[in-house]
Formats: sequence, C-alpha cells, structure tokens
Amino acid sequence: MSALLEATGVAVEYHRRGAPALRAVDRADLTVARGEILGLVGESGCGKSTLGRAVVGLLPTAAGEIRFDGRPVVPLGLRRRAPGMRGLQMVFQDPYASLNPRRLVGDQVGDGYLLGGAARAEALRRAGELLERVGLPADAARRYPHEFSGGQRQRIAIARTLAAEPSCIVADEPISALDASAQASVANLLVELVRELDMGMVFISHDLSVVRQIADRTAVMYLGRVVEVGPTRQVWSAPAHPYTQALISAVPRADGAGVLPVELPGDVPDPARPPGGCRFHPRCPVARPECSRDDPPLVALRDGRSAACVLQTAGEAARPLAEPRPVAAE
Amino acid sequence: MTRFLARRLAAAVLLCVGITLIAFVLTQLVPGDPAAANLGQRAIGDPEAVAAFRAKYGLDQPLPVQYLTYIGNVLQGNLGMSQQSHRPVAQDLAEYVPATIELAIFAIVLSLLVGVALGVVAAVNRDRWPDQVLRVVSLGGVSMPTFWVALVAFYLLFFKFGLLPGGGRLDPGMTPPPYATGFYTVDAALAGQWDVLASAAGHLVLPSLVLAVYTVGMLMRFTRASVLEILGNDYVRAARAKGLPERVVIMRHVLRPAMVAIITVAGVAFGSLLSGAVLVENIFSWPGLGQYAYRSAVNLDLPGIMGVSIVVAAVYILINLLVDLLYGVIDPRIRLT
Amino acid sequence: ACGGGGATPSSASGQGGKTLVIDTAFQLKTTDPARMFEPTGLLIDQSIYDTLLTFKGGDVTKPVPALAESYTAAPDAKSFTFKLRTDAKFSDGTPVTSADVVFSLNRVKNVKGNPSFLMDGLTVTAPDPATVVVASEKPNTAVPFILPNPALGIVNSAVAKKNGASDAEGADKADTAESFFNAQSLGSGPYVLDSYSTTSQVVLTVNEKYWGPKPAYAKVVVRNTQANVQRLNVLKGESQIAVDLSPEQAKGLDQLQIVNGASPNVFFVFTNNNPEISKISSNPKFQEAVRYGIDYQSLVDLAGEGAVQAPGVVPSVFLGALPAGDGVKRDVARAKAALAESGLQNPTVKLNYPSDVQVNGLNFGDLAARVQANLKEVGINVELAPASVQTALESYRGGTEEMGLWQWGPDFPDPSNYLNFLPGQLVGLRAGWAEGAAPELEELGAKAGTTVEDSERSGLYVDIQHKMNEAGPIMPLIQPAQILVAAKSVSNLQSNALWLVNVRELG
Amino acid sequence: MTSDSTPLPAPRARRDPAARSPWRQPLALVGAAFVVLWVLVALLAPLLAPYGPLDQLADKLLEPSAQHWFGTDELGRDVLSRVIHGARVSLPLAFLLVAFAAALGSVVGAVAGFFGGWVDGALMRLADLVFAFPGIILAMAVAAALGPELRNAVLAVVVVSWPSYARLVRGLVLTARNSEYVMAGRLLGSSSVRTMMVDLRPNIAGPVLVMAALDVGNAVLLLSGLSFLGLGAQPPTAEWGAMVAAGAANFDRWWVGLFPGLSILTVVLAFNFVGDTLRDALDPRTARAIRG
Amino acid sequence: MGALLEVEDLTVWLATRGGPRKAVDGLSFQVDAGEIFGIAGESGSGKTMTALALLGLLPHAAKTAGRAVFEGRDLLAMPARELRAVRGRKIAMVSQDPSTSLHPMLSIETQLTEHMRHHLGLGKSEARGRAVELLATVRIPDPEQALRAHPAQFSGGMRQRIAIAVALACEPRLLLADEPTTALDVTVQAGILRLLHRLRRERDLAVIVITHDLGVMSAVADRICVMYGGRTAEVGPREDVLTRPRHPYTRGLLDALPHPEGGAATLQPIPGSPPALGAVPEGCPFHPRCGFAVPDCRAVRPEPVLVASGHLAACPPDPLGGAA
Ligand SMILES: Nc1ncnc2c1ncn2[C@@H]1O[C@H](COP(=O)(O)OP(=O)(O)OP(=O)(O)O)[C@@H](O)[C@H]1O
Ligand SMILES: Nc1ncnc2c1ncn2[C@@H]1O[C@H](COP(=O)(O)OP(=O)(O)OP(=O)(O)O)[C@@H](O)[C@H]1O
Ligand SMILES: [Mg+2]
Ligand SMILES: [Mg+2]
Repeated sequence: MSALLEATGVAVEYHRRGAPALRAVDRADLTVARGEILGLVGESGCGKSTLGRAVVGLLPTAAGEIRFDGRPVVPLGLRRRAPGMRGLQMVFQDPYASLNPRRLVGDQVGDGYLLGGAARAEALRRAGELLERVGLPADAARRYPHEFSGGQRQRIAIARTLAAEPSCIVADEPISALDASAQASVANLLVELVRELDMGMVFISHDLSVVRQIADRTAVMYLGRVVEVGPTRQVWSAPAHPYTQALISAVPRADGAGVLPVELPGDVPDPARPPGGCRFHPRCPVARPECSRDDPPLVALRDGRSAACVLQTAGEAARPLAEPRPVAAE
Repeated sequence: MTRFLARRLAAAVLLCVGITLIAFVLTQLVPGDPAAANLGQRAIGDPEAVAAFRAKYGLDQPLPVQYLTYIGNVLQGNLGMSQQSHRPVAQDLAEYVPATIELAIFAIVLSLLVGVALGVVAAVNRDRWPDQVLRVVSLGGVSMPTFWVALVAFYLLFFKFGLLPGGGRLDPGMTPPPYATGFYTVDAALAGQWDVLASAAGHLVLPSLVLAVYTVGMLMRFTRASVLEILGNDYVRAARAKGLPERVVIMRHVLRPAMVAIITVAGVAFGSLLSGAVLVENIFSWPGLGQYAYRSAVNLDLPGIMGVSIVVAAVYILINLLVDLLYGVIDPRIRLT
Repeated sequence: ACGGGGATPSSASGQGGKTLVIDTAFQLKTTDPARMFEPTGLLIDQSIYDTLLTFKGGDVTKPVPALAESYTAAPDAKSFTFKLRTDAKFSDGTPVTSADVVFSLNRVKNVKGNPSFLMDGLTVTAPDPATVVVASEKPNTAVPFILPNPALGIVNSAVAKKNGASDAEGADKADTAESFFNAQSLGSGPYVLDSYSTTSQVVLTVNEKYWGPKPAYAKVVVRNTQANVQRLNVLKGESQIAVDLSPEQAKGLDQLQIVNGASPNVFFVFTNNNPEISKISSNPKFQEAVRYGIDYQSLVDLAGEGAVQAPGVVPSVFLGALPAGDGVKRDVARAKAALAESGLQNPTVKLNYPSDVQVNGLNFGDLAARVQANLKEVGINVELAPASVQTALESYRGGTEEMGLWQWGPDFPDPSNYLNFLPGQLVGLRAGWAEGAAPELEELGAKAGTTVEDSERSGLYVDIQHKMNEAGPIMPLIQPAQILVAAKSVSNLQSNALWLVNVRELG
Repeated sequence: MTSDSTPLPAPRARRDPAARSPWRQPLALVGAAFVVLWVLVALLAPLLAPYGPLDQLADKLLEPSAQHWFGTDELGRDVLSRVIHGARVSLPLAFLLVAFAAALGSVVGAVAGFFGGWVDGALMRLADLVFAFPGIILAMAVAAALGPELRNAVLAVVVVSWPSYARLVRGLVLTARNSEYVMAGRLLGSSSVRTMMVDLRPNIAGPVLVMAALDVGNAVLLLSGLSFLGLGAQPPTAEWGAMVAAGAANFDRWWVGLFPGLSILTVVLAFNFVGDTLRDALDPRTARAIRG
Repeated sequence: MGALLEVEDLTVWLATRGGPRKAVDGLSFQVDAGEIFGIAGESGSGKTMTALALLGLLPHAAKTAGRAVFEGRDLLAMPARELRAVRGRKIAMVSQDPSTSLHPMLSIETQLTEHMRHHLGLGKSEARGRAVELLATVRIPDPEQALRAHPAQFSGGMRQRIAIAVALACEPRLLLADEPTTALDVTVQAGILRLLHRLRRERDLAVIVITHDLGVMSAVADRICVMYGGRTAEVGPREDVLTRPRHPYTRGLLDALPHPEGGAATLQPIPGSPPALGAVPEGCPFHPRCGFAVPDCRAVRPEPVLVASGHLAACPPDPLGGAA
C-alpha cells in the first residue's frame, strides 16, 4: 500500500511579534494510504490542528517534506492552488465558522465544481446531488447556513469538500462541536465516504474513544511531536508510549460502574519552552534519569508500530508498560 | 511594559515626523501665496517687499531645503515665525494650546462622568424606558451642531438668564495669573489668586458644557454597548452567582473591563473636542488653538498651520499613549506581557 | 464670582479709575508701528503713539497739530516743515525730539513692512531738535494727511535701538524689535501697552507721564469678540463699545448710543476697458449701460441704515468728495438705449468678486447678486464668479477680470489716494484702463497731485469725479455704514475713518 | 446511506442576521422617515419652496407668519425657501463625501488586509498618519487656499476621513481572510482575488454601509460647521451652516438661525437613528450583548 | 434524611423575538445532602437554564414557574435580596469554561475573598487566610503566590480548580457544576472529577453535575436525570440508568457512544436532531426520533413514572422494560 499523503520531519513555526518563534510542530511524521483513516490524537495545544493545516498547505513549514500523491505540497500563497492539489481537502472543526454566513449553501457547495471547470448550472445541479448524498434535502441548496443545525452544517461542509472530488481529507475535529447523536452520524458519514470513495483521511480528535472506533491507525501527539503510531487496536490494547497509556486511562467509560478515571498530573508545558530531553518526562510516571537528557526519536517497532520512548527498541515488538496506578486518589 | 512603552514612544516620534511631512507637503500643494495673504494691499505691489517677505520666511529656498530646515528647527524647539502674529509660533502655541487643553480636559472629565454614568444606566435598563429615553438623548447629543448649541447656550445661559459668565477666559479687565502651566485655573491656584481662579473656572463652564454635548452622547453610546457586551460574559454571571450586591457587580466586575473600550473612545472623543474647539472658541472668544488654527489657515500662515498640526498630532499621540498606559492599569494581562 | 451681570467691570482691575472694554473682531498682527497696518492695530497704536499731526474726532478732512505744534508747506508741495512741541515726553519720561521723529519715520520706510508705502518718496531730516522737515521727490499734497496715520507714530528711539530697532537701510533684515514692541510700548501717547495677544485681548493702561490731559479711562481692554457676541456683551454691559455691528444688528438698541459714521470704504464695480480681455466690457456703450443700469438705491438699502451711495470714488468724509446728490442715478431707459447702441445682443459677462470677506458687515456676494439682478433688467446677463480673496486678488491685480466688484479702503484720508483710480494708475490698470485712455482726466489728475491749496485741490477732485461719472470703466457704488454701539456712559464717542474709535478723546 | 434525512428543523433564529429586523424599532422608523423626507425635500426643492432661495423680497426680518412660515432673513429672503433649498446643498455633498471616503478607504483597507506584510504595514502607517492629522484644520487650510467653497471642503474632508474605513475594512478582511470558510474556498482552488470578491465582499459591505450611514450625519455636521466659519458655502448660497451664522448675527430674530439649525439637527439625527439601529442589527458584538 | 433541594414542576420561559418560549417544561427532581446528582442531555435540552433558574440568574426577561425548595424555602419565590444571600453562600456555581468564568482583570485574591467578606463579614487578612487554605484544598501549588496572580497566569485545569475554590469559599451546601470539564482535556478532566468526588466526601457537599458526557456521569454521579426538550426523560440511580435504561432516548444516547471495547461496529446515531427552543413537539417530545413510537406518543404528554426502585422514566409504552 503506497502512501497517498506523506509527511516527514515536518516542523511548523508561529512567528509572533516581540517573542521568539513558537515551534508548534516539531519533526512530525505522518503517512496515510488510500482507503485508510488515520486518527490523530493528543491534548489540547499539542499541535494537531497546526500539523493538519500544514499538511494541506494552509501553513508554511519550517522544515520537512510533505508529499501528496507523490507531488510536494506547496504552501498556499496569493495564487490559486495547483489543480493537482484539489484532491487534498480539509474539514474544519467549527461548523459555524467554516461556512460563509452570507452565501447560499448551494453556491458554496457548487464552488468546488465551478472551480473545477464546470458551468454554473451544472455546478448547482451537482451541488444539489451532493447535498442529498450527505443526507440533506435537495432544497438545502437554496438556504443559508444559519438555517441548519450544527450536524447539518458539518454535512454541508463535507459536501463542499466532496465537490472537489478529493482523494484525501484532513478532518480537524469534525465532530467535537456536535451533540453525541450528531457526532455519531457525522462520523459514520465520514467513514462511509472514505470506504466508498477509497479516500485517505486524517481524523483529528481529542476524543480517543471515537478514534478508537473509526480509525485504522492512530497517531498520538505530544507537544508538537508524534510520539506513537500504530494500528488502532494495538495502540489501544498495548500502548507503547507512557503518554498514550495515560491518555487512554483518563477516558471515562459510560458503563455505570462509577470508576473514576486516572489523572495524568501536571499540564501540557508551554510549547515555546519545551522541556529538555524527552518532552514528556516531567509528567511521565515511569520516567528514568536519562529521560531528562535524551530526546528519543520516533523509531519503527514491529507490526507497523512506531514509538518515541526509551522503553522501546527499534525493530522489536512493543514492550508492554506497567499498569497505571491511580496516583494519589482524591 | 517598559519595552512596550519605549516602542510606542519611538513610533510616536516617527508619527510626528510623518505629520510634519504631510503638513508640509499639503501646505505646499495648496496654490495660495502666503505673501499675498500677509502683505497689505500696497506692499504686494512692491516686488521688493514681496522678496523681503519671502526671504524672511525662507520661502525663497527649494522645498526640500525648506523642509529640512524646518525639521532641524523643530528639533531645537523652534517652530518658526508666524506670518500672521509676527511672533515665534512656539511662543504663540505656548499661550493658546493650554487654553484649549484646559477646556478640553474640563469637557472630557465632564463627559466621562455624565456619559459613563448614563451609559451604565441605559445598559442596566436595557430595552426598558430609561434605555429608550437615554438612547434618544445620546443620539441627540451626537447630532447637535456644536456651533448652534454654542450660540443657543450662550444666548440663554449668559445673556438671557445670566447664569454663567460670557466669553473670554476671565472677567474683562482681570489680569491673568502668572504663567506657569498656561492653565489659568492651575496657575491661579499656584499663585494663590482665588478670585482669578473662580473667574477662570466660571468661564470654563459654558464652553466646556457645550463641547461636552457631543462627547457625552458619544461616550453614552459606547459605554452602553460595551457594558452590554461585558454583561453577557460568563464572569459577570459568576459574580452574580457569588451573591454580590448588584452595585459591586457593576462597579467592580463590569465597569472595569468596560473601561477598556470607554477610554479608547474617550481618547477619540478628546480628539474631537479639539476639532469642536475650532467652532466653539470663536463664539466664546476663547483664545485657544482653534482660533489660532482658524487665523493661521485663513491667512495661509504656513508655520502656524504646521505648528498647529504638530501640536494636535502630538496631543493625539500623547492621548494614545495615555490610553495605552491606562489599558495596562485596567487590564493586568497587558501589564504582564 | 462669575461676573455674569456686572455692569461695571472696572472693579476687577483696581487702581481707581474706570475701565473701558471695547469689543472688536481682531484684525491684529502686531503693535509695532513700523509693521502694523491692520484696523485693530491702528486703533491700539493710535492710543499709544503720538504722531506729528492728527485728526480730531471723526473729521479726517483737517489735519490738526499733535506732536508738531505747527507746520508749513512749501508752495511746490515738495517739502513740509514741522515745529515740535517741547513738553512732550515718552512714557519713560524722556522728552520727544526731532531725532525720535526721524528715527521713527525712517524705520517705517526701511523695515519695509506693510505701512512702508506711506513713506514712499519721502525723506525726513531734522535741522534742529525741535524741527523736522519732510521732503518729497514729487509734489505731494497728501503728506499732512498721511502723517496722522498711527503707523507713523513716534517711538522712543533710544530704547528702541537698545532693543534691536533700526532705521537704517537694510532694517528689513536688521530690525529685530518687533517682539519688544509687542511686549512694551515706546510711545508718548496717553496709554501704554499692558498686555498683548493677537487672539484674546490687548490691555492698555494710562501713561502716567503723558504730557496732555489725563484720559478719562484708566484702563482700556480691547477684546477679540465675534460681532454677534459683541452685541450681547454691550447689551449686557460686559463691554462699553462694540465696533463691528452691522446696521441691522444695531437696530432697536434703545438703551445704548449708536454713533453712525460713514465708512471711508467704497465699493465699486469695473468693466474691463481692455479689449483684449473682453470685447464686451470694453465697449463704452456697454459701460454706460452698466452705469445707468445699476440701481444704486437698492444697493444702499441692502447695506442697511447709515450706508450711502458713493457719489464718486472719494468717500464722503474726505476732502474733495462729491456732494451726495451728484451720484449717478439709475436710468433704465438710458441704459437700454446704450446697450442697443453698443451693438451687443444679450451680452453675458462674468463678474468676479471675493466671496469670503466682509467689509463693514457687508458681503460681496449679496451685493453681486443685487448687481446681477439690476443688470438683468436692462438686458445684461451677469455670471457670478466668486472666489476666495486670495485667488480673486490675483486676477484682480493682474487686470484680467472682465468685470469686478471690489472695495477700496483708503491708505490715508486724502483724495490724492484716489488718483489710483485714474487711467494707467494702480486701480485703473486693474480695470484695463491704460495710460492715455482719457488724457483730459489724466491731466486733471496730475494737476490735483501738485496743488497745495485745499479749496483748489478740492475743486479739482470734484471735476475728476464728475468726469469719471460720465464715462469710463469704474463705477462707484456705495459707502457702507461704520457703526459704533456704545453704552450711554461713554461720552464724546466718534467714529474715525482711520482708527475707528477716538479712544484718546473719550470723556 | 446515513439516516439524517428528517425534515429540516424550523429556521434557527439565533444566528440569522436578517431576522433581527431593524425596521421594527420606532427610532429607526422615525429616522428612516426623516431621511426619506429630507431626500424628497432636496429633490423637489423648487416645487416645494414658496419662493426662490435668493429672492430678496421687500420685507426684511419678518416674523414667521402665514405668508412666510419661517419668517424672512436680513435680506428679506424667505427662510423656509432657503431651508428647503439648503437640503440640496448639504445632502448631496454629504453623500458624495461619504461615498468617496468609503470607497477610497475600502480599497486601501482591502489591499492592506489582503496583501498583508509590508504593503499592509505601509498603508496602515499612512492611515495612522492621516488619522492623527487634524481634519478640520486641513479643511480650513484647503478652504483658505483653494477658496472657501463647499466643494473644496469636501475634498479636504475626504482626504482625512478615509482611514477609518480603511481600518474597518482591513480588520474585516483580516478576520475573514483567516476564517475557515475562506480557507476552505482557497483549498477548493479559488484564487485570492475571487475569494475577495465572492467570499469577502458581502461580509464587508454591511459594516461599511453602517459606518457610512452614521458618517453622513457627521459629514453634514462638518460641512455646515465649515460654512458656519465662513469656509464652506458662501453667501448668498442657501446653506444651513451659513444661515445659522447669519441668524447668530441677530438673536432677537430667532427664526433666522433656529430653523436651519433644526434642519441640521433633524437630518443628522435621522441618519444617526438609522445608522445606530443598523449597527445594532449588524454588529455581532453588540448583537451578542443584546441577546445576553 | 430529607432532600436538600426539591424541584417540583420547574418551568422556564425565555424571552425571544417571537415571544416567551419554554426552555424547561415541568421538571421535577430532588437532591439529597452529600449526593452527586447528574443532569444529562443533548445541547439545548435546558440543563443550563435549570441551574440558572435555581439561582435566579436566568437571562433578561425570563420567567419561571413551579417550586424549588431548598432548606425549606422556595428559591423561585424568594425576594431578590434574600436570594442574593443564598447565592454563593448556600448554593454556589461552577460553570463550563474557566477561561471565561473567572474575571480576567481581577486578582485571584479579590475573586476568592470578595464574597467571603460580603457574606461572612470576614476581615481582609482573615479572608486571605481562608483563601490560602482553599487553594491548598483544590491542590494549587504555592497558594500564597497564586493569590497575587491573575487568571491568565494559570492553565485551564488550574483555573477550573480555582473556580471551584471560589465556589467553595463560603462553604455552600450545594454546588451547581455546569459542564465543569467540557472545556478541558481528558487528562485534566480526570483530576477535576476526582476533586469533586473528594470534596463531596470531605465536606458533605451536594453537587449537581450537568454534562452531556455520559462517561463523566458514570464516573461521578450517584443519581442521574436525563433531560430531553426541557423535560425529564428518565431519573434514577447511576447504574440503573446507564446499564438498564428505560427510556428510548437514554438508550439512543448510549448507543451513539463508541463501544467501550472498540471494534469495527459503526456508531449508532439517533436520527434527526433535538428540537429547537419553542419547537418541542406535542406529546412525547422525543417521538419524532423514537424508533419505538406508538400513536399515543404523539398525543399524550408522558409523565415520569416509577419503573424500578428509585428509577423513573417518562415512557409509558416502556419498550425497554423487558430488556432489563
Ligand atoms: N496563529 C497562531 N499563532 C501563534 N501560536 C499559535 C497559533 N495557532 C496555534 N498556536 C499555538 O500552537 C500550539 C499548537 O496549536 P494547535 O492549534 O495546533 O493545537 P491543537 O492540538 O489543535 O489544539 P486543540 O485541541 O486545542 O485544537 C499551541 O500552543 C497554540 O497556542
Ligand atoms: N438568552 C437566551 N435567550 C433565548 N434563548 C436562549 C437563551 N439562552 C439559551 N437559550 C435557548 O434555551 C434552550 C435551552 O438552553 P440551555 O442553555 O439550558 O441548554 P443546555 O442543555 O445547557 O445546552 P448546552 O449543552 O448547549 O449547554 C436552548 O434552545 C437555547 O438555544
Ligand atoms: Mg485544534
Ligand atoms: Mg449549557
């Protein structure tokens, strides 16, 4: 399976006036194949959105290489995007901000066809079809975004990207702003589309349980780094990085058992001043002395897994971590 | 904060230089001839007198030289000679600027007190009758032609009912206090001349009331809007949820953040007071910057116009700086970064 | 504490004596006599500085002794000898000598300020400390009428020199005394300068060393006040004299005294006599049509009470003025006939005027509109071309206006000033009236300029004006009213054509 | 296919800009009525005015009467007729002024916001400069130099009043430029110019319009102020500011100055009523505050 | 021991452009002292309005009906003055987003002590002392230092701890926690949930936790109320409601969650979307989306009935009854 989208050693910096550049993503690697959903998880501020935007070319990279369909992704400037890049699209988190409040839904969805060279009438007709395809009535085209619920708007946003006939979608928290039931239906729609159209998808989320449900592979980010990647099932059942493990055990389960989730003490450090050594070591329950010195690279383990932790050795199977103790029960 | 201030100051200086350049270019672009404007009927016919005039004010030099000379002089505190008052512009301004600033400060303080109070009342009573009434009041305030208000107020309050003293900064014949700041009220107090102080303060009331009509309206509108915006914040609900008296909630939790927008507007309002002064000073015989500007303009007194522009720009910049400083006082987040 | 209704503001200044408050809209740039030529400056300097000769009250037809006890004119009108009085002292107590006079007058000449033209062609010498001789290159009958001008006030030369004043050639660069003059006066008049500002007020206090009778007011405050506010102030007793009220504003102020003096300003229209500028306006018959087409009476009505028709270019208050009845009367029939004779069909002309200045409360625009309406009735279309005074002056001075509505304020109250209106002279040229256009008139003018004897002079000027009223491109229109409104307590108030208020003489 | 094909819910009012119809508010209605009234007066002035604005009738300074509703002035002109004709002077020029300032400012702001970088920096510094420049003084200088004509005053005021539009538009473009819907459009291959015209223009037009509506009132105030000082319209033009100045010469004849003053007040007030209501309706900030 | 708070038939009308609309419609529940009571439901179901109604903090021009008896007195009928004495003192509130619920411009000390001084009449230093203790209780490192700081200097989790400290300052009997963890990361959320749990234990504090996250419910709540369209769908002990739901809506919510053990099974969304304010259908509000709806559901407004011990559900057909 050849990679559809491939990012290697990507770094992204934000330049702020009167302050040093903030390296929000640092040496991150990602690959997505056709028909595959890659889940990207991590705490707030760890750089998921930044990486996602850089990957589609909305942000310039400070280092590294991004290739889509074998061609390099060039950051978007004032010019229009190269036609070959239209296959790489993005779905945003906020269904209110990602649609223009003053344009008809049909026009916005039709844009994709129009810009692909279709005539206006044709574009509108096909926009109507697309809207139906994502589960909206055809007359939705003649309405304004504010007339729709959050879930419906997200469907409109998805329809809009589909008009560009993408082969890869980066979805940045597409369901986080939605109600539980809408979350489920939008997530289902995305999965269905990926399977049906044989697309690749990067599904960014901070909700591990959803990622666990729909992603084929999962990448875990911490403070601008990808610290672990692997097939979802394995990552979930036998995390290779202590951070992955902490994330998983912090998720509460609606099983009625009244079990308090496990807390990961401390906060995400300021990305402008990351700790030396392994970035996770100040919060790591199993940190060793050398962790504050050496910054472990992401190494490939066996079975398509990778992790950036001293506990793991390149080329070997993931070494199981100790069960997390509920620290200082409150 | 100090670095922030240093940056602002540097920017301010640049802005001042820019203003002089714009003022200079604009005054050169206008086709009028200062010699014609300032020499008498007969002297203008005399080429020698015209040449003398041009030489005296350096108008015979090439433009860039004129500008550089001007900037050089400005840096030494020399704003040139006014063609219209035959005095150094700096000396003129030292006399007229304080008169206008004193008036503007009076007016802005008045406007802040009244405008903010009424704006809060309107916001707190949103959509109820006090709000509706105050809305008309505030829009009325910003819609009144200042010069007309000035005339009516002068006629009624001074002439008809004799409630307030009339034109000028002091009662006629009263000697101004010794010059220290140029603000008569301050100077009189410094010199212990209480009758002068009373007269100076009395004469400030009418013109500053008139000027404040517009700014009160302006501040009311913005206060209302920003208080309403703040009222919608979670932290206000949180303050109420703490069971604090409404007075405390408004004064401490609402007004403080609202002040950020209010002082911004107050800064702009102060600028508009300076413009308003041009219209009002004439009517109240107020010997201030406005009248000076008017006379400079009418007489095409380039050094005078430039001087006024620089002063107004400097005031504008100072006000902005002050507003920035106040942001820091009000909002710790700004102070901290 | 606020003197809202106080009718006697004198209490504020103390020192006994009364205070006089005069409200006027300032036209003031300086009080240095050598540089001053604005109305407010004239009013102020007249109270500070003595001149060789002066005028009494409102009568500007007769120069009377001031610092000069007496004078004699040479028959050729080329030299005038003045005998100085010996008791006159400056405000610092030093006596006034002929050296001061020479210094003062030469300074005016050499500083090359606005009033320097007054000294054009004049040289001043002092044969002895009590005698001054003013000599003129050309015969100049106007000298005794020029000398009362406050710009020719005599300054204390010793103090002035110490403070940077110079009367030598090159004084325009060397003289640095202006700011000193604006801080402190150096005259021998009844008042001294107490404080000075070009926008708020000028305060004069009595000169303790004054050689003449003590003036009635111990302090004079001249305040810069808008005309409409002046009216309220004087009504309320805040001020005693209002200078800039229009006749309309002065109506119905029964509790006050109103001093009506005709203004020496004369409004006139000209139709350019230069055919290169306009074939229409230079047509003599057209000029006749304009002359008789204008309704002078309606213009007088427009200008309000106190205004009069200007019968000739010389204002009624001056020597040589025409009697009121001699002005041109409107004659529509004659105008129409003249227009028909001119051969012009429905002519259209452009009337230029300065739109942003007022003279004695009168707008050029209002006058122009009237003229337009008048001429319409005789079949002449007038297109109004208002412009700012700065712009309009340029075309006026260049003599390129087809038709112009302007005003002449006298430089000095002598009819010789109006020789400027003759062909080839300053104003004549502006009206396209070239030298040689009216030889008879020009000859009369030359003669008037050299005649010394007043009654003879007067007759010549009358002749000149009669001739000008018969033909030519210049038509005098009106003299507006110059009104002083004052509290009844001010006695002996008169309006002077030169310095507006006779401050010195008030009782 | 997923199942969410149930009928759409009733339109959600909370984000609907149009649903907050400003025209229900009495103040806006009064304002709009007055705006329409004055525009009609300006258009139909020759038909409405009983006399010509410059006709000097026989009697000066007559009190208001059946013959002359607003009396006559110091030259015997009918004040009502002059007030009516005054609308033809002030309104078109105010509109013109605002239109020019808004157009100039919008273009500058759009370019600055769009290109960013040094273009933005340079343009915005220029705007700061002009903003700090005392407008009325420039207007006075221009009037003095080019001649005191309302036309020149308008020119001067345009020169100094574009920066507020530039700032507004730049701000809007900047926020919109970073908004997700613009990014989405760009990803679909929309060129930046097309983005500007299609995606940004409709979002910018509203706020600019509101600002302009409020500005018309300010322009009327400024122009009449200049005329009052004698630097705008010149006699005998029937202009309100100049008429107030004429009225000021004679307070006893209150009608000469009162009616032109009231005309200025009502026109400005009307535009402010309309503009203020529009702003409340359009400005999401105050709108949010109103929603609580 | 009797109920600390007894809400009966609480109805809230909100003012909208189209007139008053019911946001909460006849809600009843009770909270015992020392109990964590959860209110769950989708966005717009009226959870927040319920909490605000109790404190008299509803938006402008809102109206209420029903009773909410707290310590023997009806909160809804109380004069504003007295209600203010209850707020912060007896009933405190923590809201969703700590970055907006703390005043950004006031120091932590001011925010933590102002109501203590007002309600308890403490002096400045006394209040300060208690503030330090409180911060220590919610595990803020270096409390002395923290008092001088401003909210912007803390991370989201820290801020929420401080907000909880503010709420606890006057030792209230009841804490309303409106989505206290929604804005936080799961890792931080775990800490806050533990804190609530501990406080309840240590202080005998009753807590109403409002959330749409059934996982959070499951972790801390003793009893759960599920709301839909401003009404109660189901109330009961945590385990009963989450493992043996009796209302199709609760069932739907649970099914929409990712399966706890993962796996390839797709998620099960509830069809349609929740009703908008004022557009709640007649009869059972859930019937248009309910797979089990019978004609009666359309017409008859269901009232919660006891379906098991302490477990009420408002679904007369009770299609899930047999599933238990
Ligand atoms: N425009 C920006 N300018 C400066 N810093 C930024 C900008 N956008 C994001 N950052 C910073 O970059 C870091 C990564 O942000 P990013 O939005 O990529 O995180 P995220 O993982 O998507 O978080 P979340 O889950 O909250 O969406 C954060 O520290 C954030 O503060
Ligand atoms: N100020 C208001 N004016 C009018 N309607 C409002 C207002 N605030 C909220 N609403 C509406 O009231 C209904 C109930 O809102 P509420 O905030 O109680 O829901 P919630 O259950 O807390 O939802 P969420 O999970 O989104 O917080 C919603 O339909 C909402 O749109
Ligand atoms: Mg993100
Ligand atoms: Mg809520």
